[in-house]
Amino acid sequence: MLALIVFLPLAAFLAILLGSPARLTAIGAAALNLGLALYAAATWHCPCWGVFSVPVLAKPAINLAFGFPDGMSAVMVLLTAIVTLAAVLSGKAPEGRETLYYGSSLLLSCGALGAFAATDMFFFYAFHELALIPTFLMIGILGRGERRAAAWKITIYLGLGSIVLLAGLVWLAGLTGTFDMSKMADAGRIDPVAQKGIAGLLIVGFGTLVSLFPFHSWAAPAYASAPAPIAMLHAGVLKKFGLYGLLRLAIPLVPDGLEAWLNPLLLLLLGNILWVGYVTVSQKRLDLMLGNSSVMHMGYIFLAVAALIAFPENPLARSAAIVLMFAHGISIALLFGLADRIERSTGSIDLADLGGLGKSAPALAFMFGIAAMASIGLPGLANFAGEVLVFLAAFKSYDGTSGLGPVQITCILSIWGVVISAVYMLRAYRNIFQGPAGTLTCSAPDITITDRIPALLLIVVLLAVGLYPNILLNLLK
Amino acid sequence: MATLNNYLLVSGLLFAIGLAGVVLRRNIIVIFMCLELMLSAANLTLVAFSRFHPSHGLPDSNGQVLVFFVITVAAAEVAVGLAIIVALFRARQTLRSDELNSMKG
Amino acid sequence: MNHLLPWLLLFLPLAVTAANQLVLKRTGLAPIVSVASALATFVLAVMLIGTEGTAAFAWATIGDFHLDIGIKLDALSTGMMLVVTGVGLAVHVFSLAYMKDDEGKARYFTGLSMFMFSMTGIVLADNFIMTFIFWELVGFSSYLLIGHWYQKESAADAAKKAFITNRIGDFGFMIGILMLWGITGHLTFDQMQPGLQAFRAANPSIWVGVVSATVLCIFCGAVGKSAQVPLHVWLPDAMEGPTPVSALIHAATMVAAGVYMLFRVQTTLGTEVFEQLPASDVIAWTGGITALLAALMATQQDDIKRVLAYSTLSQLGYMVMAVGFVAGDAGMFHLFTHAWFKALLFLGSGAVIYACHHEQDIWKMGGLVKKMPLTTLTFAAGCAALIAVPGTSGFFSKELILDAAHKAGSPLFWVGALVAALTPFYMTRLFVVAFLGKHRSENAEHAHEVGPLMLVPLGLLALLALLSGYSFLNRFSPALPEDHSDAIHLNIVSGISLVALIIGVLAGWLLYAGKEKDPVCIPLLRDRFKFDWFYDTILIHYFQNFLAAVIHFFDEFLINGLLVGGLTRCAEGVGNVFRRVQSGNLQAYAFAFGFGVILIIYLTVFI
Amino acid sequence: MPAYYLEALTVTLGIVLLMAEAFVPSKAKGWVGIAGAIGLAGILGLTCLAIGPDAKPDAAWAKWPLWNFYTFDGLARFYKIFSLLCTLLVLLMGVDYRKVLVQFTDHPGSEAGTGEYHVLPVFACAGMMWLASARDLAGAFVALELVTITFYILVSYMRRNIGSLEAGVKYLILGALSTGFLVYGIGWIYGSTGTMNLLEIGNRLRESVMFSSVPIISGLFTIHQTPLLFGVALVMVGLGFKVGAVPMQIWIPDVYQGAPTPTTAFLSVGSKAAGFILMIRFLEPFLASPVTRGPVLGLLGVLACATLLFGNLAAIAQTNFKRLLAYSSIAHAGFLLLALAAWQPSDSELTSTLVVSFYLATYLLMTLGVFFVLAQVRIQRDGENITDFNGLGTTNPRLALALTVLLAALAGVPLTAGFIGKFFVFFLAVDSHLWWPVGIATIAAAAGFYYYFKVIRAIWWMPPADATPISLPPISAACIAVLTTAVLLFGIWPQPIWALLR
Repeated sequence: MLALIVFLPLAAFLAILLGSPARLTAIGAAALNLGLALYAAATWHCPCWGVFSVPVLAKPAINLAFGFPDGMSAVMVLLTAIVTLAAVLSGKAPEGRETLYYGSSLLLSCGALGAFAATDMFFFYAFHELALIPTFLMIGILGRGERRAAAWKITIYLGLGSIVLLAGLVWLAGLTGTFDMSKMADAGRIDPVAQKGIAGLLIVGFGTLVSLFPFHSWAAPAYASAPAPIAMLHAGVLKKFGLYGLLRLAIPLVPDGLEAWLNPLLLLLLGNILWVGYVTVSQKRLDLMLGNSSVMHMGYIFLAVAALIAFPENPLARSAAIVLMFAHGISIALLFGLADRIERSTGSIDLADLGGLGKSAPALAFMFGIAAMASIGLPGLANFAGEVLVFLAAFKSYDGTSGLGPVQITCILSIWGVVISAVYMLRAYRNIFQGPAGTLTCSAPDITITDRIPALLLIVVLLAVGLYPNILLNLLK
Repeated sequence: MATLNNYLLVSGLLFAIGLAGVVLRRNIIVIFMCLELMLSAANLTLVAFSRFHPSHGLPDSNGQVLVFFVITVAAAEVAVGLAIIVALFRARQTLRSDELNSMKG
Repeated sequence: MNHLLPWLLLFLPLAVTAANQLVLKRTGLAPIVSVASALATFVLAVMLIGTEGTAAFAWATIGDFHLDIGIKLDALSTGMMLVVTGVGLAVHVFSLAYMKDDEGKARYFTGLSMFMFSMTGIVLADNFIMTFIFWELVGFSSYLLIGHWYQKESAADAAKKAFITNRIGDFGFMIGILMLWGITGHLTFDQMQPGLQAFRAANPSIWVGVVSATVLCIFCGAVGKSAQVPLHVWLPDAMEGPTPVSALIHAATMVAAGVYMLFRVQTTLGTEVFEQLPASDVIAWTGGITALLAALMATQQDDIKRVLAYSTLSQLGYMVMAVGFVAGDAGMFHLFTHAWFKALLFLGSGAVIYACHHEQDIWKMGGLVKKMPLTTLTFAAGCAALIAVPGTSGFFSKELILDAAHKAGSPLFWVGALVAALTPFYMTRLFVVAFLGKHRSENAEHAHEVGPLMLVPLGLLALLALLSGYSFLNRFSPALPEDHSDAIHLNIVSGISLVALIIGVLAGWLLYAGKEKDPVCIPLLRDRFKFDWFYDTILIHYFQNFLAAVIHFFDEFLINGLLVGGLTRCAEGVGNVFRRVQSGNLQAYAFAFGFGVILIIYLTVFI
Repeated sequence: MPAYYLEALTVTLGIVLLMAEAFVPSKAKGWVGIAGAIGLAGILGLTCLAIGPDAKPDAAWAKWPLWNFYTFDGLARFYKIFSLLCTLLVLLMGVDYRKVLVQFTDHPGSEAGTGEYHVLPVFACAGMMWLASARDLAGAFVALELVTITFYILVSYMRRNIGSLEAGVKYLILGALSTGFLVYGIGWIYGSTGTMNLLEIGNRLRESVMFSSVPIISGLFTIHQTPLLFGVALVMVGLGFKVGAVPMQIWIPDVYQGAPTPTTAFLSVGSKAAGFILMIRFLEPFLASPVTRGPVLGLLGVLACATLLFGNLAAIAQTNFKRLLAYSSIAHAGFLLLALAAWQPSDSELTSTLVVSFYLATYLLMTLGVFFVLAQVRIQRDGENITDFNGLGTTNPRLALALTVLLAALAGVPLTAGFIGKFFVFFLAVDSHLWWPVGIATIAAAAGFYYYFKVIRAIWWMPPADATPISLPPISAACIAVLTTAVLLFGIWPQPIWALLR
């Protein structure tokens, strides 16, 4: 059943290759998948989701197996399904490239779903890589601006990151003697020295995939150049694979090793929040700004991970990370989708060229406003719930008696990032939608009704989770 | 009477001379001859070991069999090799090894 | 307590917001619905007076831990609700007339309803996270309403500035909440005190420091929201919003939320705790300095709304100072009276601005007393309350604050007295220049009295401004010192304040009566003590943008260029060295081969 | 059917083809290759019938002394299949490659004199098949030389082409040099152990463990460790040459670049695999003995690291695709050597032998697939540079897709067969705690990712210089399709190859 969700996009991809109308097939498959994913997320406790398993190799045992070991997978699958539908709906393929355009979006979706649903480490890794290939190709082929350089950069970065990650995963599998992620913990506690090595490799490997400072240079140019659906799917969904991996594998299996790396990790995530935060402030183009902001916000999820590392029995941190992953996925997808609309509507994405678009495109302004507010953590939208839980998680062990620990100090500095993100987001909103209208914006068309559907889908999710986070948190129980 | 070590020494020297020739000489034909010299050195080693490790009072035949094989193979190698060298000479009008550098890097 | 009413009070404005945004904005019904909701909430607030109790539902649950949306009803919150909904209702009604011709009317009323929802949330919150949530939301509503005329550069900038400045305050607020959570183990107000006592008992030596730091962090939030120095700069700029918004948000309610929150913290943690904290002194001094600086700046403003804005700052400074003297109840009383008369003054100025075709410069008004006598009358009532004419509401509340300062024996009492003199000075200046004398512009000449939709709220508020100090009304105040009475006693404090009042009024009258232009020009005050210049030029332009540019450069140069590019070049360089080996020369190959053989033999045999 | 029939049949096939080619008058010689391929396919079918003496101990042939230097086990069967399949595909590639071949032979434009090109691989195949079963150094030597000498001819087959001739001479000289070392090394091993039979060497080394001081006394015989290791080192030089281990890789780039493309493909797959199977057979006894295991593993580790680094880093700056593939072949040899260096004997779950064999099988699929495409580009674009692949994604997207899959597989992207091979190599190396080599392999894999994707970049992101699409002849098209599908299939479901190996 879960395999159906994973392979439905692939089937649609094949159907498109065989000549089925690309856009319709993609939308149909994505919509169907969202329905299935909703059902799956609501009923993931049911054992029926965990039975799919096909052995691909007998010895050492590798199985093509899918299942929901916990609610995190279900939430990530749901996130993927939502963003996929929004991405294919809001995509607009260039003339004659529909097959490539929608096909690669579906392939990306399949890879992400597979990675989040796989219970076997081999396929956990493999599906993620499968999703990367269309990302690289699409940025290089259908991207805009400096597409070749950007595509090359993301290819190299993520390729190298994946290889470092592979080294760590193989080491882990070698020590635990199994590829079944649910059985790895049974192998007993791993030797601390090995833990440290594995944890280091995993942090760098997963970190590169999540654009952890200083392995983040790929993200902004790639997202700026990527076609909208790819930027939405990668920044929104696929990027979370690294964090998912840390939560799924690293935290339970190499806790001592991670603890040894805690302080460096804290420094790096501050790099994400403060350093990249200020890099974002100085961006002059919306797409680059959004790309950098997405890098910056990863820091908060890493903060949750760090809190989980520092205080192992901390369900708050785990849930916080998941909520924030989900929220960020939705909000950044919305932002990239709308940025694409702005560019289509006005022909420019340069903050200096725009202004006063709110007059001619009020609906676009409204939607972008919600997305921007979500991104800077306004209560009532999903990101706030995630961020506040992250901060609480970081202060979990603080009791006033013994000063502030490194995690708390990092948390305090991270909260400054909330100010930074308000600075750049509001500046962008101010420059694009407010002020007097310019030549590009005075007669720019508003977002069309059909284009509103994907944006509204994402906005509804943001609002629902933001107004009542228990919707999402109940799934994690 | 010559001991095993004497034979091995001679064969080692022969082998080294062959190798030195390959490394130092410029003419491909000469290099090729040096290669044959190395094979002969190897043969000498084999025969010497065969002679000094008798089984049932006779020299061990394994080594000697291999020597015959080596000689045969070397002959085949020479036949093919010289043909290639001739073709090269026809095409380039030279047999200097340092002029063979159209591909590098 | 009846469970339905408070929830209805909280969520009705949200429902109206949603309905307006989704459905009603195209129909023209949005203003009516919003006003109806304001009326309904006012009625609800009145009905809830005197009730006490709590109710909550889990908003985010993780295992045993849960964040709640909860309602805490007590005298403080119900009283505050009365202020919020009362001023809110007046402003809603006033706006019907004021925004009649605005094309973004529906958006405006949606924003107002959104604000009512957020403000209600702050007031009713029973825990800190909920306070923070609505704290942010009022900021957002304020952002929307300040930027209502978003095509105006100044409005858009002001909205942004307000939001970001508040965010800076919230930075500290969040930290404070987290630390307080750590110390007391709870986020709900009612459960905090036992936790704090336990902490105090366990750490007798450090608790003062830790709790002080925590309180100061929380105070940061109030500094941002209540526009205290040094985060006050956003409030005068916020006057770019429609005037009724200024009346509601930037005078009566939202900016007072900081004081409300501080008082809530004070009562929650216990006043005797606060008496021992050095943090209280910091709070008092911040309030006092704000009161003084703002009053000074107000004396040199030409924009009618800006004068009122600085006056608001100054009065908020009083309230904060009261909290700092652990006399938060006096502060709350001042909040209560100030809400009415400052809303009145703003709405009055709104009426004037409306009548003068959006002219805001007082030097281009003049003689309005003849054109719009009723408005002038109500405005005068507001002025009287603000400058604390004995018998008006402002007199009673200000007296209590000065009393507290006097009791504390702090030099701040004299600061308060100075402000008490400055206030009548600048208000007299305002009144004399704008309403008396001759009209000095076309717009002022053509002004005429406003309609009943504006006058009725003005009149009601004028009554409240004059009378809310008396006991039949002041019992609705969120808090009131127990020993307070509405009789006018003559003692040292009231004597000094009376003297100050007379000096202020006289100076203002003598200096400004009959003048065509400002006879006094103090550049430092006109430049608002260079705060804005310092922030815009030094902090934002030089520091923040420069810092960002430098970091951006290093990001490109160091991380992208050196680290990444360097690694790539390193790999390519090594590769090129390797390629050098493949020289194409057969001899070299044979040599390399021989060398390799020696290496291998060495490796195998000798190691 | 006794297993050695397979070699006999293959040689017979070669001779018959040679005769037929010589005496059947025909202008086009394509049929020779096709006939050879069909014949090999038949022999491939027969491999499943082949049995060793253990399966039928009563048969007369089972008692022949032949089995002293010829063995038939799962590994042998696997490598025989491997050789046959590889040769078959190379023959097919050669059929389409005739267009290039005819330009550079004695009678330009005519296919006269090109017939042998389609027959010689069959003989080389016989040699490889024998190597897979070799149990005696003398026999192995002869089989190896059969392969090598055939390759001398194949490499320099385009005798009017300077590049081909130059490659041929370089291969000849360096190949002969390595043969010299090989024989000399065999001599020393023979001298030290008194036998050339690998099984016997293993026995003697095992018995000698009991007297594990140096010199080792074993039965009648004294084994001196130093001369033995000297011999092993020299043989490793000879075998390292075959597989392209640094520092014996020196010939590979030039020879690969100069040789006709099918020959390059054959060299890079067949010859390398032959080298590895012989290396496995040869090293088995030495790795089993604690006396020699240490130095041999050390040597392998160093070789693996050097090869990985050299192959991958030097490939980064290449612009000629064929030369790039040469370096890539060195790089893959590095991974294979790493698997050997992380030696896991046959009683462990994941043995080095299995991993090496599996890796080679996937390597065959991907490399031959790429060479098929390269051959067509060479024919139709008259160039072998990476720039000649520019814009393939627009001119022939399907071919581009296939090539992308193949290159991604070479780079080790998951869900392709190439990934599984690399994955197991890493797995083994980590299991054996070879941290330094693992680190180097990580760098190497990263670099590999870089240069393979450089080609993918050219295919998809660069505008085409020549808008005429590359059209595939049916044989090449079919082969590419089959190989690409196999690469994907085995990437998801490697069990069939695994099953074949066990």
